[in-house]
Amino acid sequence: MQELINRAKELLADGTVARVLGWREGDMSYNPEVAYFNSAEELDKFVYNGFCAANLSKYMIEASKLEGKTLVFLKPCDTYSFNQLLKEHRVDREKAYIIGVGCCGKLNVEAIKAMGIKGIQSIEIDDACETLTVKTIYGDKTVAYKDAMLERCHVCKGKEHMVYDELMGESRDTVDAERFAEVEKIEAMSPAEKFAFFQAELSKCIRCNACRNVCPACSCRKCVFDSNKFDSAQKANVDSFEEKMFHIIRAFHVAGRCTDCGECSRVCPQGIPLHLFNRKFIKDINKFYGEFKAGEDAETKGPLTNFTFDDVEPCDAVERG
Amino acid sequence: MPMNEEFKPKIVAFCCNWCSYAGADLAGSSRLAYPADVKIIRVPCSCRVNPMFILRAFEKGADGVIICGCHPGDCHYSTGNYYARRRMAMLFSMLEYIGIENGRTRVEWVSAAEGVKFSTTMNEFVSKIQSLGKNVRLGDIRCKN
Amino acid sequence: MQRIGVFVCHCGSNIAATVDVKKVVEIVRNEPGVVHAEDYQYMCSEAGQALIAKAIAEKNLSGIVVCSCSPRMHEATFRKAAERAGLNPYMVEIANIREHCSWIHKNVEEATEKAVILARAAIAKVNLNAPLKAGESRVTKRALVIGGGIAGIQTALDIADAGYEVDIVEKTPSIGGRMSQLDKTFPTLDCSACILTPKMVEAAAHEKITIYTYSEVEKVSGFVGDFTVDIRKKARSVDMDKCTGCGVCQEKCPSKKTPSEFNRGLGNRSAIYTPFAQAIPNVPVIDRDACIKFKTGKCGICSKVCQAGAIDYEQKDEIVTEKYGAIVVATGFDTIKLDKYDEYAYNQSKDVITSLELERVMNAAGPTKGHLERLSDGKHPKNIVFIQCVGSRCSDDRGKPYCSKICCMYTAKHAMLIRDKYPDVNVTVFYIDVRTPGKNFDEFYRRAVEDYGVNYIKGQVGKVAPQPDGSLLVQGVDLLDNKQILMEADMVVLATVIEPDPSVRKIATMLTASIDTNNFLTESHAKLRPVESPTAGVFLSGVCQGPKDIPETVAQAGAAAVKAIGLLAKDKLLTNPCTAKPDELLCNGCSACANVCPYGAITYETKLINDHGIREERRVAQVNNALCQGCGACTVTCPSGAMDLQGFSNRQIIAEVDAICR
Amino acid sequence: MDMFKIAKADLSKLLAAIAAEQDLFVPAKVAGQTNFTLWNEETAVDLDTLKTVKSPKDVFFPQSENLYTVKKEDKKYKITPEELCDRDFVVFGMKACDIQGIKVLDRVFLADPVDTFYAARRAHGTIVALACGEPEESCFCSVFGVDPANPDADVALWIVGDEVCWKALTEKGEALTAKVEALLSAGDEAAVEAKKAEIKAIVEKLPYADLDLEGWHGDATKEKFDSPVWDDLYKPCLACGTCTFVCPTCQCYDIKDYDTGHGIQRYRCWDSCMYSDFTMMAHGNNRTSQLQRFRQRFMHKLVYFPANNDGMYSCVGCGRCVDKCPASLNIVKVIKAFKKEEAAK
Repeated sequence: MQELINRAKELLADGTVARVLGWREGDMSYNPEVAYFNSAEELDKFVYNGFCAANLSKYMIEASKLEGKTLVFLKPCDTYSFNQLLKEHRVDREKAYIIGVGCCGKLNVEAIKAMGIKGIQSIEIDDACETLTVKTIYGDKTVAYKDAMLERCHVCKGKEHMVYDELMGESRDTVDAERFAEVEKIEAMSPAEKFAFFQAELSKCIRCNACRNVCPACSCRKCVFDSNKFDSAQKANVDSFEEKMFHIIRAFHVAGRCTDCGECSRVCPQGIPLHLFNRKFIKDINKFYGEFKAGEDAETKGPLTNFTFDDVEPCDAVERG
Repeated sequence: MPMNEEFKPKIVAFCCNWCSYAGADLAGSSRLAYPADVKIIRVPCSCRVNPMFILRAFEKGADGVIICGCHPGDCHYSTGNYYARRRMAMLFSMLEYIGIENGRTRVEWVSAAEGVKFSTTMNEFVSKIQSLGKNVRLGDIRCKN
Repeated sequence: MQRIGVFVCHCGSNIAATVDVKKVVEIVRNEPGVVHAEDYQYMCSEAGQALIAKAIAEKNLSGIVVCSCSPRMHEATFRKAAERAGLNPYMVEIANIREHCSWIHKNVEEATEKAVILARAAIAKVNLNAPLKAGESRVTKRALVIGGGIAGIQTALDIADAGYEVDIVEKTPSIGGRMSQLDKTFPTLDCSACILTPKMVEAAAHEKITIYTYSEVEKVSGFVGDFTVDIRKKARSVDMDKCTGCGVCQEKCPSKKTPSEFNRGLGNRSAIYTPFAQAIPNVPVIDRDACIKFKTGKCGICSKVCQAGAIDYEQKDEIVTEKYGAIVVATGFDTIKLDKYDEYAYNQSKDVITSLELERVMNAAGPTKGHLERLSDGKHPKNIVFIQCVGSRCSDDRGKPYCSKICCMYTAKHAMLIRDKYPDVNVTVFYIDVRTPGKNFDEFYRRAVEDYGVNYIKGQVGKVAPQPDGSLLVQGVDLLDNKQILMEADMVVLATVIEPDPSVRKIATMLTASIDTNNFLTESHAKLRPVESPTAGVFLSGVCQGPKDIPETVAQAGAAAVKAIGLLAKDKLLTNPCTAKPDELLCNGCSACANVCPYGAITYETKLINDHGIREERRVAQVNNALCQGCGACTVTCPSGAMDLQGFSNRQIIAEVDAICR
Repeated sequence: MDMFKIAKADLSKLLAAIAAEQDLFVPAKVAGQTNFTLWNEETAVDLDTLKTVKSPKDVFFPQSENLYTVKKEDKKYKITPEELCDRDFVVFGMKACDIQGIKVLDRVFLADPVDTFYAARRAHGTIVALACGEPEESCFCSVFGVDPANPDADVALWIVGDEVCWKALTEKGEALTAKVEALLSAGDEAAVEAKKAEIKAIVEKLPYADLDLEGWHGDATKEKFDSPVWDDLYKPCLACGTCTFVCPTCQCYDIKDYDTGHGIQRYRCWDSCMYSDFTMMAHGNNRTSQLQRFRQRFMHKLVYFPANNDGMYSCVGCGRCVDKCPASLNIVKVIKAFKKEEAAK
């Protein structure tokens, strides 16, 4: 972490960048927040640890409008989002100085709390990122790092950064689950079971829009669900359909553009596994139109703005999907 | 709805102006009957059909939605139906995935010369929807009174 | 809120027999926005149209719905009627209660209910209609023809004869194209040069035609009626105005070892050269890669011998910018490289040649002065084997999946010519199928077999093996006799698949004209608009669209010319008003819409946007109304709904959906 | 009033008895998350989770509710107002902070002009509160004078060992007690007092226990509004509505129309000051930047609300925003940031 701070200070000092976009220590050990740093002094509050899960790519949309370059720290998975935004002309490569940072999996405090751990006073992460020592008002606990990781890290896309100016730090292989296993499990259900599953999950939705607003692919200036273009503006969660409409369309709008960064599931206050929508589309796209990784580069045409003459027919897609 | 009342499904058919709408016209001028439950909306091309329209139809009480366009390769705009095909493949697969009965949505390519196919397709689709019954999973309860 | 009039047509008894027309009128009268409703026997009749006009005037209607037959039948009629009555024609919607209702339903109650719903949908839509006005764009009365082969020449001549200026851009030093390389043409066996050269001369002499040879299209912008094109005139190193075409420079040029492109590499040419004797213009170019002066700085002989002082080593590429109303692509074809067909020993033996090379061999101006001889040793061949479909109708990636269409006929021609001139030569043809549709084509082929004794074997050749004695061993199979064949040959001729000239890819990109997986340019409609590209104002002539022979090419060239003339004859173009329209405040500038636009109608502009007080530079989509055809692909691709389609807007379609589902 | 008790194992009988005569809302786990839902025999009641994701304010102030329906009959319009709540119900297991939240809502909705929909629900609702057994690190209710050991409701409950102690605190509470008395036995006041002391001891140890509200009051508009602290603070904000929708006191709503195909339903639904179209009016928007919207939320809770309500803050220290903000922002960080700024001055 200190080397990141030092490098950021260097780049600020020599004028390469006008500011730094990173994470600032929170008031608890697990809640660092995204922050801009404009000076060396401010950087003393910079942190980079297992709880710095936020994908900073989306913040680069606004940062691209500022004078001068912004130094941004991107984890391997974040760089896919950055590339995708680049492809869509939403960020300016010239305005970004990207340090690709290593990642050994990011942590989910909800996973720790789900273990029944309450009243957390501090969480210490050992240097090897193997064990968390959790001090609580009800006693101390230890938790395996792996068990507290975000879902996305268990199916990590890989340790490679897709775009960067320089790389710092090592990444760790964290994959210990099959990426499409959950989707396949649902696919195997009967229609009634599928419906019951999604009904239960989506009935929790409070239409807070956190999934949308954190999503680097959902970067519309004004979402259709906020505009009158389709008579679809709705804040209500009046009944289950609203949520289905919202979540299906949201997933559809990012289909072929979603990098599976997992931010939607991370931020959902109701713990809805929103990635199951996106990942279904990714699985179908891979299957029907060939392997495609959104954000792998900033040029390739997306699968839904492309076609071949002998694409699968929709009814066959349903049968085989 | 009383048990013995006949189920009259609401079915929305989006037809592209150049092929399928003309196919429907031909079905009409050939007097090839299909149930009155089917109501056609004319769009320039199947690629004009936004998934939002389909979900909207279900929200407001439709029991089935069918999209008809020119056969692949024959699109008036050369490529429109290719995009429509991908979009609908994705959407339909997603609807099936969240537990919507397979068969409430359909895409069919109908040329201007295929009046018979248009009529057969609509007859088939209506009986499929008849067998699936009322759309309860995608509708908005506020619209059901 | 609109003031809507609804007009329900009886269509005699066509509608009224099954739909209770009066009831429809009574029900729709209460729909929101409806201020007038009536029915009439025949709405499309003059009296019916007068009724509509009267209601528009008296009730001050802002929109009308006609419940009648299909809009494909009478939408135009009612739009015109509305326009005459002072209403914008796009404030008219049709509810199709005949084809989609009365004609297919028997039960009156059911049909009436459906007619009401269809009328409601149309009313809901027209409530959201906005007056639309067709735009106008001017037409530059000049055409560009890309490619100076027979297709390009014929198109240019036809357009020029109609009185319009035409420019031909040809990338080689002379016009003439592939046809100029041919010896004779089937099925009449005319001498190719004899029929082509007069056309070339005519084109060159035509006061309306400007020919840019040794030139390439560099950049295309604009749209139908108003294209701006940059043409790169490559440095010829010879002053076109001064050169007299005497040819002394070519004679004296000491660098004579460059394979001649015109002779398909079978002979050499000098560094300063015209491709062939009848070249137009008859002005040589210096091949700077081969020229000793350009390579070493020494030499300069051509300059010394040129009495006209036309040699200009300092000449630079020149860019000519010109405006055009129409562009015709006539980029032609080439044969594929045979590197992947080792079994035919093309790269190993000089005596295995392609059919196009044979044309040069048989031509009096060719490398052998027209004598049929083996290129390896100059000996007279006794046995010649022709192999058909080399790379054509091929299922793997070595060749092409399509039929080249011309090979069956030119092989019959070659076989016949050889047998005619050299009766001692045995000619064998291996074929998959012999395809001879065309006027006098099958008769021609049968003459080759019956009168000239050409040996046709249905079957494929597996291998051509060069033997130590210089002969070629052909291993094939006779499918009809079901037996293996081993045959000695002195020459093997390969009917090699043709492909669009590779330059077409770049040109298609510049024109935003689509090409298929085989690089052939796509037609706007395969049957009904075969010479028009989906990109408005771009027309297709010759093999760039698909394999064809000379008469077909000439016919298509004429058709393309007619389409171009039809466009150039207009002073202004009316544009379809139902085009895509971006909302700049909502546009993300992501380019998704441009990616799916088949017409290249969407571009991006970075401009200052005032978004409710927030002023910033944004990249936003712009739609060129002259190019947009209104398919709507962009509208669905746009996630924010910034792109909408006029006449079929999101809210209009949703209103129809709502009306039907309620 | 008397202390009663019931064995934890018999709770389901108690709930069934309550539900026999009225609607019953309980915290229950659905798809892994605990929220208040309408009880039935299959409900997975969850009294162990300290905080439901959403506060139970939606029992009284639903996220969406219809106000009236307009139908067209020929060319006439018929307006049918939505009927007011006329059925008694019990909310079982509310925590002290959420009850304080209801008191905040009372200030808004029961003041003139009275919100009849809300008022009807308040009149028909009986609140059975549960003292917080194991307060969590994000809790800071004590800062706002809330005592998690002594919830101020119609009935208060304490879980002591295997027993649940029950004490009615109001007339409504008494009435409810009377209905279920058969299932209750006499409780032990002393044991409950011991439990309360235990809870108090934990509360003192909580990391936010000493959060200082100095400087936040109804007269602080001037000094707080233009502070440069906001410029930096809001930056991570995603403009989602999580904080406002999980909050027990956020009371802003929007009114919209829905076309059912048979008529128009005019309904209201929660709004969020974090949303870009919050308080959008014909002329545009009062708050054009996220900074302004972000500031609005905290100024409202800590300055504007106390200014209009005798110093009462409209934050109750439940800590849900601390737990749920996707950008790790929250009211505590705001208060601390200003504290630091003032200290620096």
